[in-house]
Amino acid sequence: MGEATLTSAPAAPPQEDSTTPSGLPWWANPRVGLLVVIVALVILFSALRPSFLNVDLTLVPMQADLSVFAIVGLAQLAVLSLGHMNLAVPRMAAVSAFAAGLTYDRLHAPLVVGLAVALVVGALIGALAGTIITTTGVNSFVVTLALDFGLLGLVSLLYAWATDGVAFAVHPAGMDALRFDTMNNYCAGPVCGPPVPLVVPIALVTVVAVGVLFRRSRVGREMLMTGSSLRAARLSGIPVTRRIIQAHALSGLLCGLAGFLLAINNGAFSATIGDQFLLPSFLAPVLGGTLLAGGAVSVLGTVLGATLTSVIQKGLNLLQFQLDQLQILIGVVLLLALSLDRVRHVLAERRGVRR
Amino acid sequence: SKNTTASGNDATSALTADQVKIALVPGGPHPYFQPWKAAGQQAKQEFGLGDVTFNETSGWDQTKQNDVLKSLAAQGYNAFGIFGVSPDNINSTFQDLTRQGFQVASIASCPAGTTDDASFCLATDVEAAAYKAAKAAIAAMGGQGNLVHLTGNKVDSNTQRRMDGVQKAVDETNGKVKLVQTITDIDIDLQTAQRSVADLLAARGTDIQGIVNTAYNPAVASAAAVKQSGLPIKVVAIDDDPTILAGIKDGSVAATVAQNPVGQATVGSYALMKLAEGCTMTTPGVTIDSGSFVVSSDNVDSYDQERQAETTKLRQDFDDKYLSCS
Amino acid sequence: MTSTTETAAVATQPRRSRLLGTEVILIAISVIAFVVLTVTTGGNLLQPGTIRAILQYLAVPLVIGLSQMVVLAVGQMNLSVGVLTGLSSVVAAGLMVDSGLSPWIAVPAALLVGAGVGLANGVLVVLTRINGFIVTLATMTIIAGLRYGVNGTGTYEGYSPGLVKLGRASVLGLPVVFLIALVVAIAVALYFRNTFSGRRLLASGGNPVAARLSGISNDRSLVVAHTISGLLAGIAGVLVLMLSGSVNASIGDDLLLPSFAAPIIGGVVLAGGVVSVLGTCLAAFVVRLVDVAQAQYNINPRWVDLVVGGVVLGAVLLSHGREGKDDS
Amino acid sequence: MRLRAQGLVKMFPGVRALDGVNLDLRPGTVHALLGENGAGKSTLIKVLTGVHRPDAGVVEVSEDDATWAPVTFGKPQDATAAGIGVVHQERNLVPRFSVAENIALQSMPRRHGVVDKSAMRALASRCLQQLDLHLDLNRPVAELSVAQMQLVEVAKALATDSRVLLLDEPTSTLTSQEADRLYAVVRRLRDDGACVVLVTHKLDEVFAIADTVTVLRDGRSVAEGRALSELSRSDVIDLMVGRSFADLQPDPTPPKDRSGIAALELAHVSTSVGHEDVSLTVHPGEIVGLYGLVGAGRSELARALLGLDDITSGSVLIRGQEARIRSVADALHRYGMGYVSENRKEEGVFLEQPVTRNVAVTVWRRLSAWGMVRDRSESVLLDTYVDRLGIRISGHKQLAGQLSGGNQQKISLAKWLAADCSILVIDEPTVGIDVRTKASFHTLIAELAAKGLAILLITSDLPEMVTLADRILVMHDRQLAGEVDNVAHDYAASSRQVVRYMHAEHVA
Ligand SMILES: Nc1ncnc2c1ncn2[C@@H]1O[C@H](COP(=O)(O)OP(=O)(O)OP(=O)(O)O)[C@@H](O)[C@H]1O
Ligand SMILES: Nc1ncnc2c1ncn2[C@@H]1O[C@H](COP(=O)(O)OP(=O)(O)OP(=O)(O)O)[C@@H](O)[C@H]1O
Ligand SMILES: [Mg+2]
Ligand SMILES: [Mg+2]
Repeated sequence: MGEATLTSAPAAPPQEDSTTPSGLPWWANPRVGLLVVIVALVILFSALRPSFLNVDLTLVPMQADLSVFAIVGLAQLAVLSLGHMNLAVPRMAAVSAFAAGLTYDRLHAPLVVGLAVALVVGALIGALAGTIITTTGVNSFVVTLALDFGLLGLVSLLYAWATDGVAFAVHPAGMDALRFDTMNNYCAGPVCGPPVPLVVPIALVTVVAVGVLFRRSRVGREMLMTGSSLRAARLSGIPVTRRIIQAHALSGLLCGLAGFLLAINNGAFSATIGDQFLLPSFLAPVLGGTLLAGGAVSVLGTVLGATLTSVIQKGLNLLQFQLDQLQILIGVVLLLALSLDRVRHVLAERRGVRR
Repeated sequence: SKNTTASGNDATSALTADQVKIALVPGGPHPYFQPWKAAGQQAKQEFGLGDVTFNETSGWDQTKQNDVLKSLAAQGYNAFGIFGVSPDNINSTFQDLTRQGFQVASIASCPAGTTDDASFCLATDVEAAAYKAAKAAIAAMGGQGNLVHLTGNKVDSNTQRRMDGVQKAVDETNGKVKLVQTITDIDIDLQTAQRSVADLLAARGTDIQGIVNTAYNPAVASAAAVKQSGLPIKVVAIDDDPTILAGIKDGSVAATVAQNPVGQATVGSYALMKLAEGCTMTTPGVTIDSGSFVVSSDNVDSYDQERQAETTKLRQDFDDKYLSCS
Repeated sequence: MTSTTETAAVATQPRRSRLLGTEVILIAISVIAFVVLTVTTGGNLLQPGTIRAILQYLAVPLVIGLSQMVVLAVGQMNLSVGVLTGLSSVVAAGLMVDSGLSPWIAVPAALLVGAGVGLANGVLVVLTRINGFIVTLATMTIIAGLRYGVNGTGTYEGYSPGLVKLGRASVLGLPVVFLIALVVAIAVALYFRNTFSGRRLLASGGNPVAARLSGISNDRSLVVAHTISGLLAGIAGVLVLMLSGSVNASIGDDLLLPSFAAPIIGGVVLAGGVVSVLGTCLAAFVVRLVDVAQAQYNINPRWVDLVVGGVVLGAVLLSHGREGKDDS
Repeated sequence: MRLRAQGLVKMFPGVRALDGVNLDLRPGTVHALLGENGAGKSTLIKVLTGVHRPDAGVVEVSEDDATWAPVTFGKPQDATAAGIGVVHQERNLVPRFSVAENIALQSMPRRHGVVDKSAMRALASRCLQQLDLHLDLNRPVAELSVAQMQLVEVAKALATDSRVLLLDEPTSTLTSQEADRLYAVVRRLRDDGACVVLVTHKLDEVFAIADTVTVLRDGRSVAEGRALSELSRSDVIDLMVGRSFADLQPDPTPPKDRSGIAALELAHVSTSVGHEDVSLTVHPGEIVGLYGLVGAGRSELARALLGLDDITSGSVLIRGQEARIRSVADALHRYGMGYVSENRKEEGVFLEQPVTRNVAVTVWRRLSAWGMVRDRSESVLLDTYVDRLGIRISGHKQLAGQLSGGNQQKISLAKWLAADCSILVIDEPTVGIDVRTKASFHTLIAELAAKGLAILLITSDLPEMVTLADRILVMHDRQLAGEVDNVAHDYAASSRQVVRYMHAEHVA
């Protein structure tokens, strides 16, 4: 092993996040690896199916889906920061979407009011989960699992009570614009915006906000410290109980947002909102380098993780596989993408770290 | 920019049959949809269509189904026969596709509520089918006793309609038949259905006389469990999967209500082709019953002819009533 | 889930007694629930048919709970247990129905499929160093594809009447499938309690650094744990085959969450290093009783999930309530 | 067996932990391995036991001092197989396993893959007997006290029947009695022809037991196997520090004014963990020591004071006001009181977090504007303490878990020094800290007190206590047994009194 490279090992270049231990070269950063894999897949799929670059049928819908799943990932990430899990992500989203739908249906409220209601309801349920966890000391996995069951029943009872079926037939003003329009529809004179759906900026603002929270803010950092070591956090003067409840409330709030956006994308506030959120909620952050053990999160990585899964899904859809082939390929591509990332990391470690 | 979309989505210009590429998209993998594959190919041959494909990769997820539909559109498919995963939001999906100029039909399941944003809905009238099934069960029970209804996802408007249909048949007996229990959410997988049926039979096997199924896995499970337990319970199943037909032949299933998947796929493709060729619906969004057929040991060998006749009639109805072609 | 640093942090708290407490409380809950159910249903629960139904359909959740427990012991998770159970059963059914092989070949084949896939999971985890949660999430998708690929949406039926008859038989009033599950549970308990291999898994899960410094290969522990987990899923697949007489590609879809619920309610921690076979079995039983209650009481389907959630949370709060805040 | 290493090099990103170390271990000797925090002692031990692979250098063994066979240790088993036993600096027990099983973990007796429990227990009790330790073999080690765990670690090393035994700071959590028992075993092993390597910061122990010494400085061996009889205490310190270094004591402080309002006052406090009627006061500028045997309940009193256990009766007054402290957060933010935990690894540092955050965690409120923390201010803060405490880090982003044990201890101190408290409760602050840092820490504490901080100091290091404290309270069995006035800082006088109180039952 070359000694020169080691003695002159650069004092770690400015690092993006706290997840990469010091001393690894920039290209060992998992986010870079993900980005490379994503770009490679996009090139591959576009070469195989030029319609992958079709704006209206591929790119725009993909962005809209991506926005939802990035936020779903962040909802899980919020509690992963503590080393907790939130298995009630699906139903927190469903209940929040119900609350928004009810607001529109009964109060004929404007779009933003329903959004606000969804966020508040989500945050409250999250806070409830956090409170149960901190007061009883029962594992978050179990608490949120049970909560999910309970909410599942509640959702169906609520819809049965408030609607004649399982969905609200509401259409608040602005919903269609949010659903169908892209920035391309808004022009200042001859210059029109890019073909980006209007839900994307909402997601983007959320991503930045959560990123700032965990990177810069005291509260976010204290959540991470709590996740890193609960006892050390408590003995360092961090109000751990409050931080745990806040992280769960944040998770609930993001579930609310995800549920709202999905309802917008799907065009209806219905009981099935959120049904498919659970696995993607874990996949995106963990692909992005967030630890299940807590203490380190990567917001950007979560967005990239969500992007990767969307790209794989979309590309393979375009290639029109049979169901079994499709599932097998999704799994294999995921494994390959992850292994590539790992290979890169090992190479980097060979050059520097050996534990 | 709208001009980059796939070919054939210009709503105004009529296509010729060989330009029509039809995608039949069920909600997910399910035995019910399997006949669509062959029926679609048959339609392609018969009508000289550009292409007919069958894609069941939605996996019972509306978001994924939307994704699959758009992918197919990007691939050049321009007419869609869709079983909506979620009847409550499927209209939005239809709007999306029609906005881009594609032909859309809802097949085998209609949207919830009173409006259908697809050109037409060609489906089993689930309420009527459930009604017929319950009737058949009541008849098999000898017109009195306790009945149990086993069905699928409760937060699905079709399930609600099925429950209504069964209730209606029970109500008509003026209290002679009691609907003692409705068990939902056991169509997820076969084990769940088997377990629930076992628990049901253990709990009140001796005081029920009939089981009416309006979902596939419970039907398979209850037929087997009743047969094995030896209880004198009449089971009415759904669909005409080989497993269930075998049950009818050996007597473990009193009757089943067969639907008409082949007719849905063929006639649906036919109508989609006509629409793409420039025809219009006389009543856009009309709901058309594709028929349901009570099958018992009496007609197990002959019901398919009845069904084929229904299919022929359906096609004729489209030409005569539903379509207006210049 | 607690981080590894917290695993080490238990140093000052006596834990053994808590685990025992969980088991004792679960026993109490089971007994009370059973008695209450029996009394309120007018003794219906004691009918041989009812007991048989309860125990027959307890077999699979029990084995699948153990399958998850084995990987939890080394601090891993296996999301593929459910679909793997399905795959093993449809493969075996396919071999009997499509290839006309005897159950003497099909059953070992199902076990082999289970263990083989488990081995692959373990090897992937070790080679790629990717979190087991994610590896098995990916393999879960792959296995689901394979499971569907065997026979599409079709249902296999009418394979080996002997096997199905055995599956429905009872010995001394206890269903054979339940007895098989019981034997499996005892074997797993003995494995963790007495064998060197089992103790190594627990050491790796309890403190990987200490295990490594004591000459235990954590990598090997991971592979062994995943293989056993797969094998148990294979056994669950065979039980499904015996129980029902018909299997299709939907088998296993409802097993994932119960597979976690049983060990975790039973006192196993996600961080690794702890197993409780008794706790897992009891928790599976309690969950089963909830199903039974649902059937016996004819609960409005809309209320079922709410009730189930309440009961699960209640059971967990009761059995873990005194564990203190440090574990959250 | 004689073991020698030559030119060992081990690198971590940004650090050369070992940079050409030579070591020669002869049978029948006790070999001290000394050096400042971060000098590379633990790394050397880990290289010799197959935990780390060296980047360069050779390790050789010889049976007859003539023919040398190179050995490579790829994994820990290899070292065990070669007859090398080790007690690492960090505890390495499986918390839920029994005492017996932990001791036998490396050499589990078994038949056909089934653990032979009786043979295992026999082995374990034999090893415990050597240490004169009586423990229930079936108890999970998680239930043991820290000292007992440490002794189980030693027993575990003994169970491998090694001819070379490496002990990395084995006594840092032991009382002198327990340490004596350990050293008796060490002497016996030496007399049986084994070689024992001892890493410690307690120089008294070194001179009492070791025959030869190797000193590491910055990853290099600056003294290689020299006979201790040739060296004086200050020679050794000079070798470690690299320059002449006087074992300076802080200036004796003048008697404090105790007439004003006490910064901290406990009045007749009883706790849920069994303390009864404990009263004490700490005035601004005062350092009050709390001394006692291990298990006397000093740490528990501190924990109750901070709301981690319950105070059942009596009252706590802070600056004359009755205080209700429910958590450390309360203590810090409402009352300006800080607490340095004795449990570094689990409560003191966040092993998986960068050092900056470890130090800044208590001061984020101060460093932030609009709830946002500026990274720059964190770094500045860290640099201050890196200088003042001589913390060895390779970069601001280094994870605390990658630091040497002593440097981790410094980090856990630094965060409380930074917190700007007016009352500090400090529990065993200098465990595992080298002489030089200890001296600078003592100076720092004296300075803080001079600035008006009220300090409650818990330490089992009596010399340290006498050096720093103005008054020493002696605790016995969760009650205060007496008070020693230590203004003179006279070791002989104070220690005699302290010991008397420690063993007396009650003082009227
Ligand atoms: N795993 C690791 N990764 C990175 N750096 C490390 C690692 N382990 C040790 N180091 C660095 O190597 C150097 C030597 O550490 P070592 O633990 O050997 O010191 P030590 O002499 O034992 O000190 P102490 O007396 O404090 O225990 C330190 O600078 C430390 O930060
Ligand atoms: N020798 C021992 N045997 C058993 N338990 C002990 C022993 N020593 C201490 N403990 C336990 O550990 C805790 C020690 O209390 P505490 O830490 O407050 O004592 P201390 O005076 O601070 O001593 P230390 O120097 O260990 O910090 C108590 O819970 C006590 O029961
Ligand atoms: Mg050290
Ligand atoms: Mg103490």
